[in-house]
Amino acid sequence: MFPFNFEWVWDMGHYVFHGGLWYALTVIGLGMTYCIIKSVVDTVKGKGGGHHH
Amino acid sequence: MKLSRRCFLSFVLGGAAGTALTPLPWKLTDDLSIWSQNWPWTPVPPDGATNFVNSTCELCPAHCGITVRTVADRAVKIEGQEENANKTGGGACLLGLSGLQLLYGPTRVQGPLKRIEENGTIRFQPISWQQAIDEVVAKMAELRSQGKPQSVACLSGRDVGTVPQLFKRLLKAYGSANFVSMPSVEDAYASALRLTQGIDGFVGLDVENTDFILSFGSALLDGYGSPQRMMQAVGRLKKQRGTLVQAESRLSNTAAKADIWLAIKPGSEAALALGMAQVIISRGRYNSDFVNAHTEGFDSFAAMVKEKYAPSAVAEVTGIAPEVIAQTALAFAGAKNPLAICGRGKGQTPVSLKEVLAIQALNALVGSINRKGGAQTMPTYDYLNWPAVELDVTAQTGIAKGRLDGAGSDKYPHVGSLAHRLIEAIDASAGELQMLLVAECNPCYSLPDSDKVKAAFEKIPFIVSFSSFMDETARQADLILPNHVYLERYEDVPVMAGTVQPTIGLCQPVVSPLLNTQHLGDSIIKIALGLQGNIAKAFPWKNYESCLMETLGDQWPLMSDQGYWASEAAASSSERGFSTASGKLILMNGTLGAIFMAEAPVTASGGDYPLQLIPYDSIRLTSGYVGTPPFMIKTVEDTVLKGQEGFVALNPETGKSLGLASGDMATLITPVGQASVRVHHDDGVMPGVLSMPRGLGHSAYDSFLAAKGVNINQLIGTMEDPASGLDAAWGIRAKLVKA
Amino acid sequence: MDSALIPEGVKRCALWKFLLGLFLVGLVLAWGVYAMLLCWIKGLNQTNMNDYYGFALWIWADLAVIALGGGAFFSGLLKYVFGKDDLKNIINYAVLIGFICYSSALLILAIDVGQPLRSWFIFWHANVHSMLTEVAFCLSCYFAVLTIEYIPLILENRQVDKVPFFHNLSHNMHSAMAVFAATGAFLSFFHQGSLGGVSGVLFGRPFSYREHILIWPYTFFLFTWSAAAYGPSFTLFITWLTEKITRKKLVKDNTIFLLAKISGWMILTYITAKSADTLYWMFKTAPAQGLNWEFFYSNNALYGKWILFTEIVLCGWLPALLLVFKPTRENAFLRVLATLLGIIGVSLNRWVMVLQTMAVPVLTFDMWALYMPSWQEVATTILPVAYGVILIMISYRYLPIFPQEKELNPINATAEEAAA
Amino acid sequence: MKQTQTQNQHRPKRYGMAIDLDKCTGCGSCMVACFAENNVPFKQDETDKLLSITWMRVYKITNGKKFPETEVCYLPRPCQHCAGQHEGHSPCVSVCPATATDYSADTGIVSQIYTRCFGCRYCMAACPYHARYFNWWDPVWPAGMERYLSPNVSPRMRGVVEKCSFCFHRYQLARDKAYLEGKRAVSEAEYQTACTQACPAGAIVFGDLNNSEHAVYQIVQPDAHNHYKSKNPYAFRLLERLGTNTKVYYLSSREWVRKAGDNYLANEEPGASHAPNQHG
Repeated sequence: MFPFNFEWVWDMGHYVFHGGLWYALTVIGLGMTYCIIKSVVDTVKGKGGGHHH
Repeated sequence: MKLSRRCFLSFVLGGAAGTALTPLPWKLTDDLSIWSQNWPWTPVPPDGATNFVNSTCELCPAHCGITVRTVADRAVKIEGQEENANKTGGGACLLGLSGLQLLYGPTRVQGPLKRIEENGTIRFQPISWQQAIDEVVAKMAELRSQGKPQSVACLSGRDVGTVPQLFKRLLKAYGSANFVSMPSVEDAYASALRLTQGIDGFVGLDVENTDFILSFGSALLDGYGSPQRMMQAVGRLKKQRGTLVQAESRLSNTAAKADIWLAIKPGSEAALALGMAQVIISRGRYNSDFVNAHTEGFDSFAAMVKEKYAPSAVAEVTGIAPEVIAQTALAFAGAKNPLAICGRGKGQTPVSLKEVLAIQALNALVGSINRKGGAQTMPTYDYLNWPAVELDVTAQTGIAKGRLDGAGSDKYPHVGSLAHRLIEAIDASAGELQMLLVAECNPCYSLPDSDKVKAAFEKIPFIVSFSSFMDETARQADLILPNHVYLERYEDVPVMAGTVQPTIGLCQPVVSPLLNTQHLGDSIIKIALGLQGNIAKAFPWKNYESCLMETLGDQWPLMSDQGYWASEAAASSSERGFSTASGKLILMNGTLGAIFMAEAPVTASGGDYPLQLIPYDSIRLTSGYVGTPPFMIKTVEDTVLKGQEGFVALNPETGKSLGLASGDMATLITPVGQASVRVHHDDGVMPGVLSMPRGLGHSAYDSFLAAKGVNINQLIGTMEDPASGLDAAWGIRAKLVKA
Repeated sequence: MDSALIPEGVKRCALWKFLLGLFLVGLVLAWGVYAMLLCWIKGLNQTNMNDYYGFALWIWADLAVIALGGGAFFSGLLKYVFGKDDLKNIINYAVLIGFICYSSALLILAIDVGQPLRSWFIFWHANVHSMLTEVAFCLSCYFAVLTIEYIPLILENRQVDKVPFFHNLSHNMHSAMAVFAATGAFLSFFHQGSLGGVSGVLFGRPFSYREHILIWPYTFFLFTWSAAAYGPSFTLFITWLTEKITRKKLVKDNTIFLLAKISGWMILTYITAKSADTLYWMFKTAPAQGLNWEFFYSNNALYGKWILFTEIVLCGWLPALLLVFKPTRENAFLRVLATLLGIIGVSLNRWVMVLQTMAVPVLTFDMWALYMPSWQEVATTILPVAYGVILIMISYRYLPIFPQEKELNPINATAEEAAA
Repeated sequence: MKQTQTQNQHRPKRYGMAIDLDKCTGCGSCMVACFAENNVPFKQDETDKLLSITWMRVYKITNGKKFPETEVCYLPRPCQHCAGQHEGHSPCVSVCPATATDYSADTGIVSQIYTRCFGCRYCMAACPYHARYFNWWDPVWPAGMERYLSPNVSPRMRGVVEKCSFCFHRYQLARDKAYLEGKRAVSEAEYQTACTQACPAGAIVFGDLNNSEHAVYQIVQPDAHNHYKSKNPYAFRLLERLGTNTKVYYLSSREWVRKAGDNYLANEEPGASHAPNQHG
């Protein structure tokens, strides 16, 4: 999974596979981080108390 | 608690998030996997210094050389000896390879045991060795003082080597001639040698140098003689474009590898051999040099086969076409170094005297007696130079009473031992046998009609077993004095099993005795010393080891190093001559004529039992003294054993006619017993024949072996050879009924 | 009693009825959990799997639920990426069903492996050439996406929504949903495909082996395609079932018809490709390995040519046509029948690709091996069903799963009061 | 000659086996030698062969004819150590998700790392030879019997896959010994598998298929340019047409036996097989 695992090889298979994997993980991770931070900021700003958007 | 819900929720979520950020869950995950990789209940074999010990395998009569690998004080692997008398490389049979499962196995007798009957239940109570020996001595002394030393008998797995001879010596000094050894084809061969050559010995088969093997049902590739020696010999034969002919009713592994498979009707081997002899003689293809110079009775032999064994008659009996018989016989005679081999299966059951004489006559006709590639006459081992036993009056009287089995008497003059007659004698007149000592054999399992054997054993007032294992016979014993197993003891084991090179194997202790057992040799010596007087005097040794070292003398250092001693192969020369009155090999005389003219023992004819049940020997099963170890049972095919159920193999045609499909349950009934079996269709079985292996259906031993399949010995009865008295059982009439 | 948690404007059954229902399904769940614990504690000897059937009932169940859960990614793709906005009325339920299917699949995998405690080695020591590695990564990642898609739904619960942070989070996640849905579709494409690849790459198994495009065997594409095709059918079927059980119309017909139409066309294209693939395999791939295709359907007690007919014609072409033609599509009975046939078809396909692959002898002297699952296997396979029912019961009761429910089932205010 | 030797030293080893079915008697010594050498466990009932761990299994095959035309032949089947169409693309190695089974480019041996395996059994589904076995149970030896276990091979825990390793531990021991003695290479006699050693009929020959001095090379005459297909007309490999490119060769003088090694259409003859398609 990481380059320090001993079975790791720098070859096309690993580029493609882990490229896709880490890309997806990054999108999911950054997306969620964005949502959570924005929600914290919004909450601090006092949004969302009501029953409508 | 106003804030409770929100507070609680935050606490849980925050707590979870917080914990996830610490190394704790990761460490735990890692630790759990490491634990799963080192489960404490999965054994880790301890390491240590590796060593190799040369020894001899005692698990079957072949007595092959083995090398045992040890790590620290544990034996971890048995391998075939690279350098050995038979030059078979590192090969080994699967029984030999499984030996450590017997050494470390759970069915071993842990120490001396005494049978106790309490409120109708039987149990074995551990006793001390002193008490065990004392009880044997007391019983023997009592019988002797009653003047009945001849009522003590010994049943032994072997009769050569120091231990069986010590036993024999004990009985002799004590006053009993009843040393009985378990039957095998060697008995038949030995009788034939005495009758035709006047020699006490055994037959060596020079399979290494023959170019034509004519085997009469011998399982050359399934454990006959020394399995690896035979297999390599057959391999060489085939490589050198020699011929292997297998005469057998079933497509055994040997038949499968044979160049010619003669699918003969069961029990017609002698007729086939004599029919071939007739062809060889009538076509003038016999070796006239040998026949003229070294045989007597040729003319009357020729007349006999001409009269009784014309091809058409033989074809009728054997089911083989006359031209096939003729072609095979001529090919045999035309070979440079042909060899005819006798002994069905592994050779662990005798054949009729007629059969062995007929087959040896074939060898003689083509000059293959004491010739390269032929049947060699091997003299009995005589390296025991013990002082003669002084017999007191009681002993003399006892011995003069003769043997219970009648072997050597006027009735059975040609044989040395008749185990089944001993059983019959017990059955017929209880009281004649007061005490039986059983060593290295399991007659209650391995003799035909084993239920009858068990019943006879019930009638013996006192049985002492020296078995290392809790086998069927040990369970019948009043006392068990367990022997060390072969990997824990010294013992000399002279090799017969068709060897052409006199060899004495040496068993060596690979590990020190694991349990509270005692060497059988020491038990014998202690019993003798306990009996005092002349008997004690006949045993001038401190213990068994000193007896053995003294016996082997100068050979000891060499033997303990390489694990065996082997002489030069006996010179193959017909000039060796024979010890008959004329110095010639007897092909025919009055005695032999009577044997040849008699019918071979057959199964009672048809009627209610339309089929024939024929046992076969499988190299993956043992049927003698030791039980089949778990490793071997694991290799048994699921068409032989499935779950606890044993199979009977039959031709699909036979199955069809009985309405039995492969896998069906059926009841197998013979005049002797019946059993529940599963049916397996096998094109390699002759129509009308039911085929079943020896070696299953144990009632003793552990759950790896016990109650699996059927003991075929419970289904077949004895079939006494009228000429020798040997039990030449090769099958029985049977019927199979859908269950 | 729990009315404060129930979405506004909808009617739910009495709490005792709900709890009784939960209890009954819970019993089934407990049975499954017991079997699961047996498998974990005593080991896989509790199953009837053997050395010929290393892959058996569970792997089939796994493949089947993932195919059926395919409705989530495909509806998500259609809605968020291709802008089929009508699907918003069913997308929540599709996500929930997907969530159930995927969590079940992961649970089943955790029971199926011999050493669950170190099953994470599949990630840590990943072999990128193994289809199973691809499955594991994409499956877990996509499960994360489904969780992300399901969370806003939970946050919309009446009480949770009152918390400002959760309200904001729900709102923000909704706004970012297109990105998640696109990533989900990307991941789904690969894990559905790699599940197909699992059997397609087995060049030692002529029954399932297929030729490749790049590194992927044909089954890779067929699996993705079939999941996208049959997944919506499953969503539709479960929606219909839910409507029958709740005795309410929950989704408007135009949405249903739209999804049915999409499913129909997808099935039609898929089954065309599948038929072509099957013919190519019969007459090209298998003969090249010395095998006549009829060999795979003879000399055994179960797998005959009927299975091929059922999968491709009866449960492939037939539902495809039923859903493609407007009159049959808009006939409730035929539509539901078509979705049911579709579900059977795709499940049968997964069964064949796993279990028949294991059953067919490859060595000429080997035998067909048939297998019957043990009760522990059956129980652990039913376990996810019970779990899914429970999750649907809870979600339906407390979360606004069906946006149109209020509109389609207006509550008579007086009746509500009377009930209260 | 000198050139061959240099070549032999530089080329990677490719351990393989030639089993002469004309010599094999089906006795089963190879199976038991393997059990004993490799600490293979056993259960009370081993008659369900689909649950019986036998790294080496002897199959009985017949020509299907009636008595007395029937013929039988035994066929011992260890792990075939497939190389696949490009070196290391074995059916099993390519599918193992956790790199728990690996192909050694130095020896051609397919290894199995028990502590890495997490028991997904994908490799078993991939192997057409059924050479792989799963530990459905904890291995249990009857009390006391664990004393014969060899320290050279670790007993496997429940829940992992195991298979024949060509007695790789013997190779390691031989290599260490050669290294300590300052030698470069392990000689033919120094590394032999337990089954080869035990075979009483001498039917198994084991050695380096890349070393022209080894007996196995001389028997098999592998064609290195054609996926190591044997040039010996009596030799065949199991399921060669699938492109597994195995390292276990069988020899038989009987045509029906050679034909049993692979699947053939009704109109095909053995040997009709050509190089299969490339895989992934």
